[in-house]
Amino acid sequence: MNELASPLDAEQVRKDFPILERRLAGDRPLVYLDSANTSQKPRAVLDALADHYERHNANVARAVHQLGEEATAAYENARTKVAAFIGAPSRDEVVFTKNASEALNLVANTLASGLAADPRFRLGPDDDVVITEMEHHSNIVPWQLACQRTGTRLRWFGLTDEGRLEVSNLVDLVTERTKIVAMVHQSNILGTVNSVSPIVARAREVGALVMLDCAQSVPHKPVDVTELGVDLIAFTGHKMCGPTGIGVLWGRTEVLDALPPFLGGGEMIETVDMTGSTFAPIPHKFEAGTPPIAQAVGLGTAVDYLSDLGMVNVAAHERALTTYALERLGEIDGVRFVGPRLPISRGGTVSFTVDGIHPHDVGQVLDELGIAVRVGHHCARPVCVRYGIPATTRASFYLYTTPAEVDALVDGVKQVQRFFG
Amino acid sequence: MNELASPLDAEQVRKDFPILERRLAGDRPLVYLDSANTSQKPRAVLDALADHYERHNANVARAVHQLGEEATAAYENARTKVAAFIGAPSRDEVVFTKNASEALNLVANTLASGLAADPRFRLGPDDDVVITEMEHHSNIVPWQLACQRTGTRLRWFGLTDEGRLEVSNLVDLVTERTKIVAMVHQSNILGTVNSVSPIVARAREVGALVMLDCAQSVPHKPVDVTELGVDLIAFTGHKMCGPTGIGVLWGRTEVLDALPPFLGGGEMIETVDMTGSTFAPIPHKFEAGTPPIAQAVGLGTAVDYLSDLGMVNVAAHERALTTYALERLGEIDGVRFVGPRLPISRGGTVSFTVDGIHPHDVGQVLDELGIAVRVGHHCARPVCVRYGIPATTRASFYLYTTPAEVDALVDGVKQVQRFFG
Amino acid sequence: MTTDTLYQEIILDHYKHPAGRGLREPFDGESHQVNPTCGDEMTVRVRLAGDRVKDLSYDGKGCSISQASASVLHQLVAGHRVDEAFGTCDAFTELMQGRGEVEPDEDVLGDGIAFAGVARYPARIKCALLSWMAFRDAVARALAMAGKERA
Amino acid sequence: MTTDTLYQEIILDHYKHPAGRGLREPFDGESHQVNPTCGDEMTVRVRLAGDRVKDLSYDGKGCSISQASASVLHQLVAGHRVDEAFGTCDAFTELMQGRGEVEPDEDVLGDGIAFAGVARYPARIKCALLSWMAFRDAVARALAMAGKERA
Ligand SMILES: Cc1ncc(COP(=O)(O)O)c(C=O)c1O
Ligand SMILES: Cc1ncc(COP(=O)(O)O)c(C=O)c1O
Repeated sequence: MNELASPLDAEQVRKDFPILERRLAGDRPLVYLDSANTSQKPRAVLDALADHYERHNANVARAVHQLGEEATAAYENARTKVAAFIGAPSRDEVVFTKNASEALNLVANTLASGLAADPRFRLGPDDDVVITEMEHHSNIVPWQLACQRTGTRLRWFGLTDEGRLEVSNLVDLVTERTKIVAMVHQSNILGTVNSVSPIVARAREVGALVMLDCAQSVPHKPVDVTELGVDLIAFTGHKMCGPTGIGVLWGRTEVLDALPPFLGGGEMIETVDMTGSTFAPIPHKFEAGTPPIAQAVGLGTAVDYLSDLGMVNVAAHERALTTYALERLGEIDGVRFVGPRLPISRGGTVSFTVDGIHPHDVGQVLDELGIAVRVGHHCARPVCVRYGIPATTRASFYLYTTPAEVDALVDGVKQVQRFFG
Repeated sequence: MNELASPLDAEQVRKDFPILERRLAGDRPLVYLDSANTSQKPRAVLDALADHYERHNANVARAVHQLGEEATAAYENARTKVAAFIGAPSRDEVVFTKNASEALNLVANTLASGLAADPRFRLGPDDDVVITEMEHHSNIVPWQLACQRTGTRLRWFGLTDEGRLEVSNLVDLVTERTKIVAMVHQSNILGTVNSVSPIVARAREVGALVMLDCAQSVPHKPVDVTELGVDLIAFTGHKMCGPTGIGVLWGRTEVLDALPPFLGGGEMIETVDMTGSTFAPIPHKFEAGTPPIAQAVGLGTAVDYLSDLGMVNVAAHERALTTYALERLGEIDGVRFVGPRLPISRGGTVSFTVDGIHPHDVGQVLDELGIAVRVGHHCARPVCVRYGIPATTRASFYLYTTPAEVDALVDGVKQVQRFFG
Repeated sequence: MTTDTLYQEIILDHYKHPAGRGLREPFDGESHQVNPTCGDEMTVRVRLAGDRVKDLSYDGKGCSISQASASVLHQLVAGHRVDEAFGTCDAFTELMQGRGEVEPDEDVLGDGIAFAGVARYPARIKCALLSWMAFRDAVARALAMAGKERA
Repeated sequence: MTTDTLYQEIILDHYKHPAGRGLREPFDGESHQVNPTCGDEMTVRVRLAGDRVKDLSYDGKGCSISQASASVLHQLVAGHRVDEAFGTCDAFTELMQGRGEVEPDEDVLGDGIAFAGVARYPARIKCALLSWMAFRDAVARALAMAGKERA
């Protein structure tokens, strides 16, 4: 197959990504099917980084000089772009962190600190935190640590055999005890896109906060925080054509205002005395120390790049590819999907096992063919435990992925089977 | 003056820094005297970033594919370089953070968490934390927050009129109650380089940890953690020719091993179950989520660049410049230094006030002349309070600074005086 | 942009010869404002009489822009009706936040129009606004207090 | 580097026909090791008799490399003297960590030399070493236990 019912011209898009011309060992072309792990970067983003360092580099918010003003304007402008990209009502609701993990930890940590004035933002032994069995470790461990510190109980939604959230016990799970429901929007291992609204509705009934881990959704489809109706979301720059070293926490103003500060220092203060300090308003309250300035500029450019292509188109492209990949991989004897088998409410992340062959071996042979997939538990080990497997092989698509690359994957899996057969 | 008794050829060095060719408003050349705020980046670092993103970009530690192996090798290689740069006995003692502030917060936070097995690493109401009055806010606020959470008492060394640490009360200040002394190595406002050994000796007597904020020393002179004999240090990439978005925490193995994890998620785990997790050994234990991969690669290149020039030469160059600047600025009527007036045990950071003229106004007029200095409290407000001033003007030098730029500053200050006279 | 755009003669005049400077008693409301980036501080007191600002007194440490701005504030609002003063405040704030694209109205802003250039220096806008924020806050406090006393 | 460097015929043979696989009773020491990056697991039991490894039994889930390596481990140490076995362990570890630059000694490592190519795949070294780490740990536990019983 060479024609995909996609609104994107992936061949054209590929020209924007220098690394896609890379030749691997044995002069093989790169077939990069690991974008859920990290995405590649378009030329525009690399140019923005270089231009920043070569012409405008200075620290932000501290200088009255020209470079300082330029750097500050560029940094704050990136915040405005990101806010618009996710439909945030105010740019002050966008906090730059180092990655999605920091954003998730920030919330878990400040809720656990006990320093919030309002008791709704303090975890204690009579409270519950509710997560799901399909979380990335970055949305499990912070809550385990928070619960350990505060005596709060950790509960979770289970999974159906199809790889979807088991929500039949919603009312029993999310109760008056629940302080926060923290869950993934799109699973990085199953590909599942969770239906958020029933959970938000229940959380509102019982007065719980809802935080969404959007690390795998914001890069791949239109996400509008106002429409979602949640309180907080986290995502990460490097998975959405941006640089490493930057992530985003978005939160409703009332919620961010109510959370106590997380890291202290640098520009997050209002005034500092040896005997005590007061803090800046959001977003700066949560941005201690020199922020990832160049990385924010790069992320702003990535957001421009994605917006120019149109997130609706990106999502449609991935849907077409996923449909094709599920169909073609599904035809191979011995391939079993881990996650939804139908291209409905799922993203372009396809996990599978190959009977009798360990994912490490699958990935290794694919790599020899120039096909980069991820193998392992994908930082979501409870999912593997749930389905009784040690690991999976995962192919994940993005706006530069072509149907020819899916074909290469399918041929590669067959070669793996011959090799170990 | 055009000849400096410096082992560096600054004119040659300047060619490595593209931004130094920048023309400002009014076609003025850039006189960048704000390197203590953030340094400029040499071409080599920018090339390393571009090469990484264009040829090797992938996530680390998770992939069996070629790009993943290359990215992992590059990232871990940067750790090896940084370890060698600071004389760390083991590369596993180098933890990459987002900036120096995160490194400082990491230590304050984990000590305050109460999760350490060994009581020496748990702060409580019977303990003291000792800092100094010349700390950057990033080494004040984290301890204030930690003390607020744990009931620990915060104490501090005062300052002499000369801008040096008042250590006459060392024995009264650092006692059996002291769990940790956290202090700056070189002050970012006064320029003072603190003498560390008497304080380390006393801390050893009473069994306290010593953490050094090296954000302003590691970029400017040879720093050897083994020689210093401290337990932990923090520094930041963007002040040492590296990218924004990366910092370093170094700690002795025993100390880092004893601290509980900070942020949770991603690759900092050994195994995760819904009911509990175990953690990876250092350094990964403290690196939750996707690390600043490209930024580490850039920092590794910055370290190579600095090592090639020789940190001894960098320090000598700055000493010569500082001597010259103190002399020439000191000749101006109405200029008063805040910090040591003699070029002894001090770095290339010169803070001053101009009688009757607010630093904002000084900085503004200098900026019109293309001279970038920082004005304000420099995130060290207690120092301003101590000396009864609202703010200072600060010129700070680096390896690309020339005596002609000092001359420009001196002429600029005179022009400021004429303007507001 | 040159220094002259920023440091208009009028600004330097107000800086060197401030009008109404010094904290005076009695007063109905007081506000203390800090600019965290530079440590500048400004205290403003208001004395109300009926619907008028009878006096506005102030003191602070800061740069020429913040000092001159307080002097202009005094000139523009002392003796005027509170609602008029708030209108002037709005106009001055709009001018400052207008990125140099707002045309100031001399009838409303008087010497305040000299600050038009400040709007192009993001780092200095806060300096110019400091006393105005303090004024607004001081009036709010005075009115709140008066309300309490009536109740 | 091609797949063949990594997946030597010998390795595939051991993978498809593992020697001594399965956990057996009785045993003196047991160790369970996990590879956090991929979730691979390996349990190794040792039965000692005097200064000899009387039996080494194992079970685990994992890739061809980790499974084949355990089979080779069994072949090389079961029935051998403990000190010899530790020498073999050292040689195998050295080979794995040698970045492909260590020349393996067939007299010591037997089929183990087929793993020389693994050393060039950083992500797979841990797979190859998993059972060997478990073996070392199991013996240490057995000896500690024996020590306790004697005491
Ligand atoms: C002495 C000192 N400590 C800590 C910091 C904080 O570094 P960063 O802003 O990179 O976190 C700085 C710089 O701002 C500093 O000068
Ligand atoms: C669903 C999900 N959440 C969180 C993360 C963590 O993102 P980061 O590694 O950038 O912190 C990831 C990616 O690794 C992810 O896929």
